[in-house]
Amino acid sequence: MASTILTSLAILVLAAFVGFQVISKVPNTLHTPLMSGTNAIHGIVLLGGLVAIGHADGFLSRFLIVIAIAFGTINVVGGFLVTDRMLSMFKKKPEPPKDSGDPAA
Amino acid sequence: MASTILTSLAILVLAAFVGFQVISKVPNTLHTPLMSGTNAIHGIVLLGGLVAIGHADGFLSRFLIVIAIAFGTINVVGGFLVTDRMLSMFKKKPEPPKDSGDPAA
Amino acid sequence: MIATAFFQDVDFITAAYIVAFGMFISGLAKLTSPTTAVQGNKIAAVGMGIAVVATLLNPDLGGSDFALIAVGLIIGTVIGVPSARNVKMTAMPQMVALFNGVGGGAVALIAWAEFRTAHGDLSADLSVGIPLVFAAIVGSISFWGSNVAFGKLQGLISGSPIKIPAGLFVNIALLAIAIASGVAILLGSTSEGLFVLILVSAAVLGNLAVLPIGGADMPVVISTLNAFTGLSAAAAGIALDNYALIVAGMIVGASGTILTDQMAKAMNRSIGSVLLGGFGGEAPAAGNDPTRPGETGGAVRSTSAADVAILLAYARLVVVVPGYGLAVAQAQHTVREMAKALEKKGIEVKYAIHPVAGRMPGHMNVLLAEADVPYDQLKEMDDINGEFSRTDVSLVIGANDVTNPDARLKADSPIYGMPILNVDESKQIIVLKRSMASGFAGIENPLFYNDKTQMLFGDAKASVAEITSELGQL
Amino acid sequence: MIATAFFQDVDFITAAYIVAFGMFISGLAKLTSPTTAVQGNKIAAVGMGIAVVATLLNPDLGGSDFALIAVGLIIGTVIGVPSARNVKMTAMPQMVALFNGVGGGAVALIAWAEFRTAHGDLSADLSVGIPLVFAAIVGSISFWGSNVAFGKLQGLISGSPIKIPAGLFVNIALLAIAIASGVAILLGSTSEGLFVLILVSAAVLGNLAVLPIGGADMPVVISTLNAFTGLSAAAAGIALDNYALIVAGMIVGASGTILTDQMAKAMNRSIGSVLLGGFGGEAPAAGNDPTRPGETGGAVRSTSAADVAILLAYARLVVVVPGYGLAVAQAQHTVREMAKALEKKGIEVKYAIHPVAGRMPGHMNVLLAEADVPYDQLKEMDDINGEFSRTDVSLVIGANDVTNPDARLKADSPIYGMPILNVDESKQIIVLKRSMASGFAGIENPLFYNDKTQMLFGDAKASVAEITSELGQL
Ligand SMILES: NC(=O)c1ccc[n+]([C@@H]2O[C@H](COP(=O)([O-])OP(=O)(O)OC[C@H]3O[C@@H](n4cnc5c(N)ncnc54)[C@H](OP(=O)(O)O)[C@@H]3O)[C@@H](O)[C@H]2O)c1
Ligand SMILES: NC(=O)c1ccc[n+]([C@@H]2O[C@H](COP(=O)([O-])OP(=O)(O)OC[C@H]3O[C@@H](n4cnc5c(N)ncnc54)[C@H](OP(=O)(O)O)[C@@H]3O)[C@@H](O)[C@H]2O)c1
Repeated sequence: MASTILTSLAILVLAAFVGFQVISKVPNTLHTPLMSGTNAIHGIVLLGGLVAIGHADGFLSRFLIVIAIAFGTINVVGGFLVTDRMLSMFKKKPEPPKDSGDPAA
Repeated sequence: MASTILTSLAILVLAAFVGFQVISKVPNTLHTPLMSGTNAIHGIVLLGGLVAIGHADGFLSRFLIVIAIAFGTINVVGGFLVTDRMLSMFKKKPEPPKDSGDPAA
Repeated sequence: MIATAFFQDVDFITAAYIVAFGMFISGLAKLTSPTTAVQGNKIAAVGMGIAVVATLLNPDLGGSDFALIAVGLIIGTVIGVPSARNVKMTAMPQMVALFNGVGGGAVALIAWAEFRTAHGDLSADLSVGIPLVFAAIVGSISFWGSNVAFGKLQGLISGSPIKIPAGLFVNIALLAIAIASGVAILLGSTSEGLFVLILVSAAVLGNLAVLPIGGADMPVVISTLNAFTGLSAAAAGIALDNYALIVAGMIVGASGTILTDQMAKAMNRSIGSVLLGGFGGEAPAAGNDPTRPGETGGAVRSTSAADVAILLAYARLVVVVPGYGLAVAQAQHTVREMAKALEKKGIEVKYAIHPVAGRMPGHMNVLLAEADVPYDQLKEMDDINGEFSRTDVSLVIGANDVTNPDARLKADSPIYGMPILNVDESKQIIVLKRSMASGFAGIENPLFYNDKTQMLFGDAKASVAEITSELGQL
Repeated sequence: MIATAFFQDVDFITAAYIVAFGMFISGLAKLTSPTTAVQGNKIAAVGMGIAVVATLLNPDLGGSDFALIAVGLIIGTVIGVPSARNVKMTAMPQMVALFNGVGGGAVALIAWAEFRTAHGDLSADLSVGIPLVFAAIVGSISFWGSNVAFGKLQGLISGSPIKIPAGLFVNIALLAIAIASGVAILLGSTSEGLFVLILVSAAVLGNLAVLPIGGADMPVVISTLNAFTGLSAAAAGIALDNYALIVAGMIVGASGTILTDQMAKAMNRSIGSVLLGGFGGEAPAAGNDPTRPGETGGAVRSTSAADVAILLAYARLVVVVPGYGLAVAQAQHTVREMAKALEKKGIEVKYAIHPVAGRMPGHMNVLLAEADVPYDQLKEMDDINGEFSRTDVSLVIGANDVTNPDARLKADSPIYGMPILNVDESKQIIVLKRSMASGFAGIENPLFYNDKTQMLFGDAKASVAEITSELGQL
């Protein structure tokens, strides 16, 4: 079986291909929401804090990690919420009956 | 660290996403070459034979694996060659001077 | 010594695998666009070379292993290279079927050998056992199914659907037997007979599943089995803990599924309806009397090469509609000559390419490209359909089903709903074929009885050559 | 007990991670299409929830750890939720910058804490050490760079480029210091001061790199830093051997790179030219005297709402060209009212959406969608540009740079080469703005001096409301 680092690299390379391919041609209007959405996803760093605190010792280390967790949480919840707000602007409302139907000029 | 099977699953899932995304919208004319190309790639089973023979024992096992290697080799070399031949038909030749240039009807 | 150890290190081999599958992925991505496809195939092939060489560095391999490996590689090369080199363009689909089949067969054989290496005890580690059983079943289905597909396309087996009584029930029973044997082995049985039973029942299933499917649907079947082989390779990769196998196999499994779906859609079929057996097949020709009045009531008008030449000479826009018959007659070069003669006279010539004209997707493109037809004269169906109404003469050369207006008009026609080339909208229609025989779908074509249509009977190549020579004399 | 052990099993957690990143990927794929984007974001969010819960099952975590985790989660939620909820639509870009920054900061802090946990010995296992140093450098750059971007967009720092003397040289030196300190640690130094030096030099680098870039380019900068944070998260994932971090981080790193490239292209910039500092910035307005003759020699014609209303009432096709000023004036609902009044009269109304009108991509779409403008009336630049020549009246509402013909005509203009809306081709042009002040690029707009152009000075919302009421009286 391959060592941890090689396994990690294999996963890293595959994830890179997924990332490159998933964004093919995006309409301009979705650039900002998409940036915001990917931004929320890297809030996954929160997990790093949750893992790191399990084997940290000393006040300073724990203090740093608590801040990291707070930062990560802001990144995650803020990111997803903001993205949702942006996107809700794009939602197609139930088409109102078109007004242009009675030409009278 | 995660166990072998979970690592394999992680890799499997990522590879599936890559596979799904890489074929987005392919022109009809490339369907057959693409089928042939992916066909060549699963010739990777050849590697299975190369690995398996290292720990096989007994005549029958070795015999089966030699056939598997031969099969895998046919899959690989035949697959890539046939694909190349198909695709060479599509290659844009250096545009010949267009004949339609002198209307004389 | 240290260097050897380094190269034989598992990590080094894994690193090579990562490079290899990276090349597979970029190669595949390039294969999806006409301009980069050739390069993509080469990149994938180099990746394969890297993966093979890296595997050979495996320190587990002893001297006698290398001898056996050499035997396998040589046999494979000696068989594979010449068949790939010499196969005719029109026989490509069955060649792919064959190559796909041996891939599945290799997986099944490896699964069997691994079962023997484990002395039949697959219950100890289910994370190895389950993938092995899966690989055995799917590999065996793919091997036999592909062989039947090959036989059908090659004409060794009748292309028409061969109905199996209670087919669906038998197939389900066979699958159940294979799975039950697998479960028994995973629960602790070490019987080799049981393992062989898995392979055999899957083999029969592979045969019976493909036999009832008509030849016309074979490309879809081959693509499905291609995805199957990929999945079985991925399963073998899990069992052998080999990343290259897992990634390459799974990519083919996933992309093959998407591709199958797209192919089926291009032929106006769904994967489901194909696999449950479809129309297709070389049903008996509907009629062979050239002058028999068609269902539409009109009579067939026959014409001569000289008349066709005159008609063409006074046209501004001529659209050539190639079909399977052009491929059979190998008339592509002759057609190109005729087009050149027309263009000399200032007449515009275009080619209307239906996605499933011929017997494989891209069949017409391949043929016409071989004859150096300029790429920009080849028009896809959606682009040309709007132009037929301003077309002076449509020259239908060996095409039939792809021009059949019943697909648009007659709701009970077997091809109803298939998008077709709207040849019937053009001002004049000339059809080149040998008789009134039907095409692949085995149905009548009212186009031939259209008032605007004239038939030029004879082999396509001969007829086109005659037209060209008549054109020269005008 | 057994159940607990099962859920706390590394394999169970990894399985949850696989599910989670699968949801990230499908969520992201859906985010690329307008119809599925909302759903995609939700799927990704659920995936995140699964990943977090699974991580909390880690048996290494003790009681006091949970207390600290709770503190962090609560602080983060209390800060994050209200800011996301209350931020104004027009302030979204800087909000994203802020959220991105804290992500990078978290990575840098975690790297520091891990360094301390290892008692500074990163040389023992380079496969952990190298990613940690990488995470520290890139995370710190991203944190500080994002904060500067936030400051610029929020107006806390001047939006115009702040030139650093010998900037490129200083930046390279800072990067060299960070890398050299990292190498020293990887070679065996356990000095915490050295690690802090990495963080500090990267921090200064992050500040200095973004300060010289103009506010107009900030979206591209934020997107770049977004990709950076993703990469640093992936590096942290390698160090912590956490698949969820590796996959999610790397996907953002890769997709963020592609996205940055696409954004830069939409604004007619290259990533390189942006990062090396660009034009942009709120340069002083070119002129403020409404009647001063322009460079083109023509004089400015001013008009009244009543006259505009009459002009509009006799038009057949009116194209509204919204810009940043419409957003500032919050005139979207008022514009919609006016359009309804026009449509009542049988006049066709379309909206010409330039990709970089406003201050963020999609800014205009967001605003107009909020006012319920029918989706099919919003026309992208390429679709509408052909229609200006048959447009009777173009109503330019608070737009400036995106209509500037110099981009097409004047090779030495700072915006030369940027694709613009060809408003100057329409028969009549009405421009609504408050003065003759320039727009974002700080340059004159010859459109205002065009013979066909009339200016309606005043706040966009007030002017439009006036026009609408005049329309009602016709
Ligand atoms: N493209 C694919 O991927 C694919 C794969 C499988 C099946 N199919 C099916 O194949 C059909 C393709 O349609 P198509 O219009 O191309 O072909 P078609 O409907 O099969 O008709 C071909 C016609 O060519 C004529 N022909 C045969 N040999 C000839 C020769 N030497 N010279 C002149 N004419 C000759 C035949 O009539 P005579 O005998 O009277 O000469 C026949 O009617 C469709 O039904 C499609 O669904 C397509
Ligand atoms: N979309 C993006 O992603 C993005 C991001 C950053 C930068 N940019 C840049 O921003 C610019 C966008 O072009 P644009 O045409 O939309 O805007 P602009 O060129 O910035 O011009 C906006 C105009 O609106 C007027 N205005 C301001 N407040 C107003 C109010 N209350 N009522 C009426 N008019 C008002 C201003 O003139 P007065 O002061 O005379 O009223 C100003 O000239 C481009 O240069 C683009 O590159 C775009």
